[in-house]
Amino acid sequence: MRAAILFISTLFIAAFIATLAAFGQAPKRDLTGIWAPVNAIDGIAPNGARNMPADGKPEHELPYTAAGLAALKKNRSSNGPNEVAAADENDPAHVCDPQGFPREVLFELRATHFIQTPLQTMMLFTYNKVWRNIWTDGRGLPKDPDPHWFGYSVGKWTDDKTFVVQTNGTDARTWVDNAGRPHSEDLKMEEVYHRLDQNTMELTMTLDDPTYYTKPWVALNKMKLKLLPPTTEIPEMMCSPSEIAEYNRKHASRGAKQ
Amino acid sequence: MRAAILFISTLFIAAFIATLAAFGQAPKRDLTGIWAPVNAIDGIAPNGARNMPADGKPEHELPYTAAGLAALKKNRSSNGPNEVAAADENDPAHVCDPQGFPREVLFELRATHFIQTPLQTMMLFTYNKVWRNIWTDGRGLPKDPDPHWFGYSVGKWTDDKTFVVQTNGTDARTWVDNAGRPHSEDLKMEEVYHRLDQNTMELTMTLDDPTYYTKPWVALNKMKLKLLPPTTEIPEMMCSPSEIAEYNRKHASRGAKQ
Amino acid sequence: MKKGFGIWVFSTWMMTFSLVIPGELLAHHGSAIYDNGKAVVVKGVVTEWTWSNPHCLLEFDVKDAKGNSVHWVAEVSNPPDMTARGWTRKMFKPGDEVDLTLVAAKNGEPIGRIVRVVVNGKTYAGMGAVPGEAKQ
Amino acid sequence: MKKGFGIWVFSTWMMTFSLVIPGELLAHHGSAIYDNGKAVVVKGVVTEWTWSNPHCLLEFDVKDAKGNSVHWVAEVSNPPDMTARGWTRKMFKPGDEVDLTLVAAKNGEPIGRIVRVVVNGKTYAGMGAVPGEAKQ
Repeated sequence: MRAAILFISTLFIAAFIATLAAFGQAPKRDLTGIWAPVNAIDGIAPNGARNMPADGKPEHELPYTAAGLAALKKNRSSNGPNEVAAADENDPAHVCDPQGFPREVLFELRATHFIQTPLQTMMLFTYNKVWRNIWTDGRGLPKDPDPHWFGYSVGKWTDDKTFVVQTNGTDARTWVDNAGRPHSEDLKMEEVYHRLDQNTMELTMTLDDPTYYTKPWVALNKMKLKLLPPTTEIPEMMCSPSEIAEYNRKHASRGAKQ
Repeated sequence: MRAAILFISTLFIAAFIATLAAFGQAPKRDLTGIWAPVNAIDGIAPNGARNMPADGKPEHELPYTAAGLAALKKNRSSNGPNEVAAADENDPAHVCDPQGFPREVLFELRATHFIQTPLQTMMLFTYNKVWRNIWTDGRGLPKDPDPHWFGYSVGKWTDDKTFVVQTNGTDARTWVDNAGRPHSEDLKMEEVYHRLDQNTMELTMTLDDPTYYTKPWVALNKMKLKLLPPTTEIPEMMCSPSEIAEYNRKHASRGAKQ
Repeated sequence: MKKGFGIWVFSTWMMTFSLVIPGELLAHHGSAIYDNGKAVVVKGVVTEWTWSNPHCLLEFDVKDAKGNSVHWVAEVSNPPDMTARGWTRKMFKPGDEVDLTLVAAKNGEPIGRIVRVVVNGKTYAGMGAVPGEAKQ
Repeated sequence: MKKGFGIWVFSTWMMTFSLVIPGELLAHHGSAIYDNGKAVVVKGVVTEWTWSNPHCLLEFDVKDAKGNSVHWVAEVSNPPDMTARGWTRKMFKPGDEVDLTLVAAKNGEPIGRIVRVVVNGKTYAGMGAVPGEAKQ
């Protein structure tokens, strides 16, 4: 008898979940699952932040301060309109320094596993197999954080579909994106994850760094992400200095010869 | 009225959990939480796998095959009885190649966050902020895996307290441990996580690599781990080639001068 | 291109627009070193296939009319991206004959980026579009 | 040790056993370069403090009797390990006077590993035990 009740209950629950999914209803306050940009190139973003690529168009010119412009000029990227040959660039990620944050999201954002615990939301990235912790226990940002590659992040649900993350304390050695946009230790960021339905969400990301930029700017504007099957195998894609040395020896260094 | 029932139910559930915790009862089939070796040095293991350190004692001599011994001799470690100066060693982790598996567990095993989803158990490590996926959906190991830094892992509960993980498909470029023990692509591993009570578990890890070792050997033998508070801040500890270059320039290279 | 390699070159200059299509530019590194307007077509014999980050590398020897051998090294993207295009770690082995369409380095070094390859009767798409061909 | 540095050396050789206590050997790199049996005690003025992996580095100048300055670079472990011992990213600033107990390189280079440091009236434990002292 108890087994029968259990069986029937399970059937009902399964039917309920199936119905929700069929109507595309999103679960409330839940981002659990493996997500990837709908357009792969949006996440890979070789030319810099998707909403502000370094494509030379005036509307994509960032609002640099004098200090920001000076910092930009030190970064020699092998992508974008001012790209240099691979052997001449100084991209810290190309020597396998950690990409850090926000670059982990603004470059090489591939399949990303979101997991929620009672106290935090975890993001497990494809690139470098790195994880990121977002506290959701109500705490605020630290006032005078030590800089870290991935900064310090706190998040909260502003409604049942909208998860807002604040980050500070990032390391100024990292690039903002693959085009070599710089940031200072004063950078603060806001990410808004807005779930549209069962299989879709949008990510908007705003950077505010008064030392290097005269005003906040939107790096991602409602970039669409799709939910992948829970059995998705996230491929291994890790930076290896010895592999890069081999690539440079066999290939990149020879392309740069005059 | 409904609110009152909800409130009283919540109280009962809280009291039940508190009672369980007070009696040290472990939750069933659950490793969720942040765990660290009871003795920090067991996890850091500078001299190699805790149960078989490279300390020159005959009982810690590993059962190398001829091929295994040849591979061992190529690895020059800056730890252990045959240690060389930092500038003379060839430890792949010291150029920031991924430590990979099993070294991520046999060296620098610090606070590690275990998270379970319906299909997998995730381990989020301190060192290099790297995550590892263990499928728990009943699948077996791949027959002819491409090698990956972290291999391919599947796990299952053999009883309510015992989680057993099998791994193959690791990359032979990685070292087994900090003493430079080698492994081939034929390496298979078994980890047994046995939960003793709410706050304690033991890890036993056996390596079986018939190409490099004449018989399986136990790298960790019931190494004790303790549960840390869920608000534990896992410190950021990431390998950075540019930081290592600076360290070598200012320090290590000068210590090696004759 | 250096003269005398004897490789079969179909040289079609595209003057009006760049052929680096954003949706195909998945590489970490840019294309500044390449002459992206010119397709280089060669037959080679594989010597090594490196399935590795940051970019996989195919090495092969190309014989010229006099029987001299030139050693080429050509890249595609990283293993996850190439897996998505049907490439595998074991698709080439030393001794395999390959028909390659490349873009090559501006400076004449025998290095390039594979746009298309035929091996063991199968055709694989590499990186970017073939200069001179309409995009499919 | 090179002569003439004028540093205050308390040279106590420990012949019977190694002082590298396993529980304290938290570093990535070993101690092969150090003369672990001899405590080197110096007063210095901080020039730089690098709170970084793989090992934090303290740089400081030490004056000898003639007023010549020797620039030292001394390591401890990584930031997480040192945080656990109460060290911080901002505990030293250029100009701080420090009393240091070190083990130094066998080859006489002015590099070392900090066993104990006193700065601004506070004493901090570094790496390992002080040669010649009983373990506490």
